[in-house]
Amino acid sequence: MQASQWIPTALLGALFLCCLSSSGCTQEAAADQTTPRADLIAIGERLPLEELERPSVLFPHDLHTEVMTEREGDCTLCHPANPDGEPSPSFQRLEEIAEDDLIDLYHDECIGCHQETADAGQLAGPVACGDCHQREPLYASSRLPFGMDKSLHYRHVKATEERCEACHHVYKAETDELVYAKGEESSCRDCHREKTEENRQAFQVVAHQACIGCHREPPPEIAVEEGAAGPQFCADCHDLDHQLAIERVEDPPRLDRGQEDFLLLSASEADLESSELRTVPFSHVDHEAAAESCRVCHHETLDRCSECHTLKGGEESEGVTLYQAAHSMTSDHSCVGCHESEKRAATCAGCHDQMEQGRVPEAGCDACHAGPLPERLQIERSRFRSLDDFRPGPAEVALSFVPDEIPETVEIGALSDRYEPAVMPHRKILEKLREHIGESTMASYFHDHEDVLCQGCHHQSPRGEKPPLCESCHRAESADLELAKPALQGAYHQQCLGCHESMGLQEPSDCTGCHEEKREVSETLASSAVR
Amino acid sequence: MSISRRRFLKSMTAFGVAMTVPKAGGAYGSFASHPDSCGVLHDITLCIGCRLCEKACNEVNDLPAPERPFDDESVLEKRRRSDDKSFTVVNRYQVDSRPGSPIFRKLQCNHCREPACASSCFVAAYAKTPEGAVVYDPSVCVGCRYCMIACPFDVPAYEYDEALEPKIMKCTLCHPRLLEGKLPGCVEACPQESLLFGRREDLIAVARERIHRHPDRYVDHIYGEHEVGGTNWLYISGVPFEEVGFRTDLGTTPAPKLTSGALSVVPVIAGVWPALLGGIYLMTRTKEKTSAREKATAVREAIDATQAAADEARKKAAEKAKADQEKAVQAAVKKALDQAAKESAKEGS
Amino acid sequence: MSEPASAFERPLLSPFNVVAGIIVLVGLWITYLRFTGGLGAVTNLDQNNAWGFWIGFDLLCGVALAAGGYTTAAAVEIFGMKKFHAALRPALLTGFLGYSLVVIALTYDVGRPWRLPYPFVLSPGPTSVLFEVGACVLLYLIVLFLEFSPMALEWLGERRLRRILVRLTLLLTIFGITLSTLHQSSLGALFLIAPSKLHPLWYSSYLPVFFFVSSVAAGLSMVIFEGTLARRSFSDKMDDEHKGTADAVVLGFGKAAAFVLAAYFAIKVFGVALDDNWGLLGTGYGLWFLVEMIGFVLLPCFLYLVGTRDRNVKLIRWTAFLTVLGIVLNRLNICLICFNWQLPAQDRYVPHWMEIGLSVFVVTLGVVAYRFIVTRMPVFYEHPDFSEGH
Amino acid sequence: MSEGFHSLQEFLHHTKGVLYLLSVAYLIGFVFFWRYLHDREREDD
Repeated sequence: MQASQWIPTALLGALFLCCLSSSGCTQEAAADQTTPRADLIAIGERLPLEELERPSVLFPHDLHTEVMTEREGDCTLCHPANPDGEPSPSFQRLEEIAEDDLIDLYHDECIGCHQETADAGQLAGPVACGDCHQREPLYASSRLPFGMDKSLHYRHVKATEERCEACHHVYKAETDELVYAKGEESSCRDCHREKTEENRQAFQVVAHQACIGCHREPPPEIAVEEGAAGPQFCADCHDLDHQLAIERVEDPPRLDRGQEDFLLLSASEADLESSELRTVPFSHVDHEAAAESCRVCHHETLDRCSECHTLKGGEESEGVTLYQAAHSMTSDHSCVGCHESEKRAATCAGCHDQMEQGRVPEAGCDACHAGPLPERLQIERSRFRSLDDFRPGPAEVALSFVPDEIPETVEIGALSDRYEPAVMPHRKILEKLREHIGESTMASYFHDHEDVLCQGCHHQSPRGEKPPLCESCHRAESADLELAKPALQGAYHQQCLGCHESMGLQEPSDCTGCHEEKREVSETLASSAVR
Repeated sequence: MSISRRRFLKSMTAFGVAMTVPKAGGAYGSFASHPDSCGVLHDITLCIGCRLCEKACNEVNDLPAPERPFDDESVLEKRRRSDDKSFTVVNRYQVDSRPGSPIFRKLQCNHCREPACASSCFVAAYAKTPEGAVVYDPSVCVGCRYCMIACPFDVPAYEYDEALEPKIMKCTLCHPRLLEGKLPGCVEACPQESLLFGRREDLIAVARERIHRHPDRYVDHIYGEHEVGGTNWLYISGVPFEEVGFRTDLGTTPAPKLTSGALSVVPVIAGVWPALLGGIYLMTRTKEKTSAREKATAVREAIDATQAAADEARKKAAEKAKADQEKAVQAAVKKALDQAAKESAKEGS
Repeated sequence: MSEPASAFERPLLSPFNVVAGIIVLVGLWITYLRFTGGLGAVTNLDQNNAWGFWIGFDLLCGVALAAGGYTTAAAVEIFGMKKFHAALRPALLTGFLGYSLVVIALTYDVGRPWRLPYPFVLSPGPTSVLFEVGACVLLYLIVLFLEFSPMALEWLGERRLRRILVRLTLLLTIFGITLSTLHQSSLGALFLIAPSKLHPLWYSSYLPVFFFVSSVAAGLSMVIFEGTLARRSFSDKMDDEHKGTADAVVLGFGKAAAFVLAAYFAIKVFGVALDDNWGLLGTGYGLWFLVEMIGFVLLPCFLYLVGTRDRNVKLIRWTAFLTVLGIVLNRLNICLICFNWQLPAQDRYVPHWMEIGLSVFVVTLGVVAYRFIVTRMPVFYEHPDFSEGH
Repeated sequence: MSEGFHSLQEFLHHTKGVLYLLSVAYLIGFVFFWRYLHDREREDD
């Protein structure tokens, strides 16, 4: 029957195939095969052209640099030198020119050079329109942004023998010159913004000019071996693999710009009168150790947050109030936003994944706002020498039990029917949590009370008290929808498995990982189950 | 829509036909479902793929034993659907955004608030119970399988191997157990409480709460809250629903609404067509009759005219004949007289 | 009463009888399997594909192609086109037989056929489009039976009953057209409930209208097509009126079909615009849609036009065949080929040979019944005893 | 009965049922209407 049924159904089968095959073809064509490159520059993309006749050109810059190097040419082959002898950041021009001229310039220069190379019998780039302006590009950009972290900064400090002036400068309007000012060093982006403004060129332009320029020809006072200065190719900085390969200095010395070690964060002087909330004791030194660069918290400037973020927002902060700047859940710059993402680390997630995201901690605002009231700010400021000077939250609650009473193991067997009771290594878990907390300054600061630790699992139970049994809240029979409270079995499994999954633990892989199967397992689970 | 319906209902009341009037304010398509309508919330993030729900379902519904036992994980390698021998199945999905950690999802009847199967059934074998279950009555089922065509979730399954008494098989939300005050079999068996039974409204609140508390863990959507008019099974997920086998293109139109428009034309056609066709017939016939009458008149006139012409001709001919005759008579008389005169003259001589 | 004699004179083992006999035997065997082993034993239907060839062809195509009855009746009785009178009886007969066969095929397809009256006597489900289809098909079958009865009654010489039925002709015609309008369109409306399963190029809120309009084209074309077949086999049964007006019927119906197909094409285009499905025309299914629309709607429309203008009866007869094929293709597309289009290829439905075998069996039954009737009853000629009828 | 409808499906089940009954009643009525009209027509003949 199987074979014979094909014969009479040939007609319909043919119709089906007709449909399916033709629809299949379109899907195949969609699959793309492109090589990722980090050095692609999209030529024409930023041109304000109304109607681009052809797609913009994905220009592989490193490929051209390599060829230039091989031919012992230098950058000026493409980037002509300006009167100072520095290569122009633009292609074959010193000044911006009209759009139409620019199109002609690119076509003449690119095709011209490719043609010449080809005429000389060498391997050359394309000259046909569609080979540069590819509708289905050969490459896809894998370029990643790159910036200087404190490790790389330290390596530059060391290489230049603390000659900060090699990179840092400020603009002196009176004399119209760039001078170095000790103690006023800032981030490049402080002045060099996304786009060229007045006499300050765009960050992208100066970063490449300054970095690559110095890497190519380090100033004579900086002693570097020939070719040992930093990279010059696009991929060296912008490709993921290269970025990962950059040598790192663990725990580099602090960047000294005269910043304080411990701060009491408050509103700005002008806002201080209308501010009633306690200040926030803030260890700048510990955050420096934890952050990769100043820009993790600061934006372009290295000013205090309250300089721009006033209580009411204000123009300079684009309407972001000081409150939002500190508490935004979605921002990477804000205190709460950053702390929330820290909680997602495997060591923290076991407890914190179960808790509501961004919830107000039990200690309330005091968890962070543990400093003196604003009016005492001036007096107390000088007193702040270590984190111990201001502890967060309510005072420690005395434990109602002797810590030795904390059981070594806990047997969970209230529901055991199919399986033997599960034996939980209770104290081991506690020790593990304590160990993780000890590893982190932040965790130690916020979990300084012994009683807090228990609440990771024994949520809702009063601090300091010996926790009640799980089944005193979680009923065995059914969940409580109104209080969003799972039934006992669900509570156990969600809590245990949830924590194990959040912490990335591979065990248990099946049910018997926690509880052994009973010898005489009842045949019908349903009949022996609850109710 | 609502105005026309109100007017329509008013007219129905006038006829004395309408005995039930929906509660005020119920716009077309948004009826308040039974206040205690229950359902199940399936939190996909909690499901560990143990298939105890499948096992429990099999047992409480007295379904035949599966080919491979319920703890055989190789079953999960294939994408399955519910059929006539299993009301529920758990599928495993590998999602690109979470490599290495499979996601499990249980499939069964979603117990729509506006069930497509009920809307499509021409013997009303399906019913939505006040408890929220969509139940099926095999005692009236003809076996047309239109419900299988209609169901957007491909749930109803048919006993193709039954010769004379085939039934549709599908999850009942354990309606008999609900009436006994028990939980649905699968819910009771779920060790993770990935399945949560309760009033639909409460479940939506729970789902909202979970999404609100863990915005990073969940996709901000409760599948089934509005899909095809809402279902009593609800789902929350950590990955986009289409990645774990859900149809996200079903829209929110309840199934009965898809056909109610076309069906509402039926009485109109039944009302207007006979009158229209009758009218056309009468017009054609009147036209025929008129043309027949005109034809008859024309014929008569033609006949009359011909008759008249013929009469005239006959008359003329007659007159002529008469004249000719007279002439002939006169001529004959004259001739006779002449001859007589001749003969008398001859005899006289 | 001398005509039927020729039927009896034919040899029992004529090629037709032999072939028909074999088909009937196979059909009976499939019947046995179906009612002992269930649908699974004889069909490739599965849980994803609930409707197969029997619904797609026997029901959908059967009903569409039996539309000749009501279209011809409308033309003759309502619009007073008496010159097509000779085509009426054959059309009514095929309509009646067509619907009977649909019901016969349905008894195989549904799970418990003896429950088919349930919707109307025990447990009505009026929200179902199928309820509407079922009710109309049932009523229309009765109407067709009554419309056909005079032929049988003349054959049997039953004057009184025939007289009553003939007097009811007009009313029956009106009801017939009304019921046909309803269920022809409702067959399309059946699929309105499955927007997620039918390909968007075929799914449209206009589906009922598409089905109705195309059924008119199908009906007109079937009258021409069946006339062509009948002329070959039964010309000895035809009286002078039938033979004399045959070409007029072909030309008239061809012209009407051209009109209807043009309208059908237009509203199908409107349908694409309504859901803004233009983009889908570039896909594989779009190509298939264009094949249906251009090859089996626009082309026959054009050929009908040419045939009518040139009074090319032969061309129109061929075009009718093409149109019939197009309607079959459309119904199969909607029910089978473009239904469940999102399922992976291995889950798609391909009919079992026994499904097609049973359909052939059912059609054969129809042909045999048709032969039986036209060789005995006054279908192609006026019964000498009852010629005062019109 | 006074509880009202809990779903569109229930509402449609009710109204469509009534509509079918009304339609059938109308069609039967139409027969008599037609005969009434037709009888007078015949007298005209």
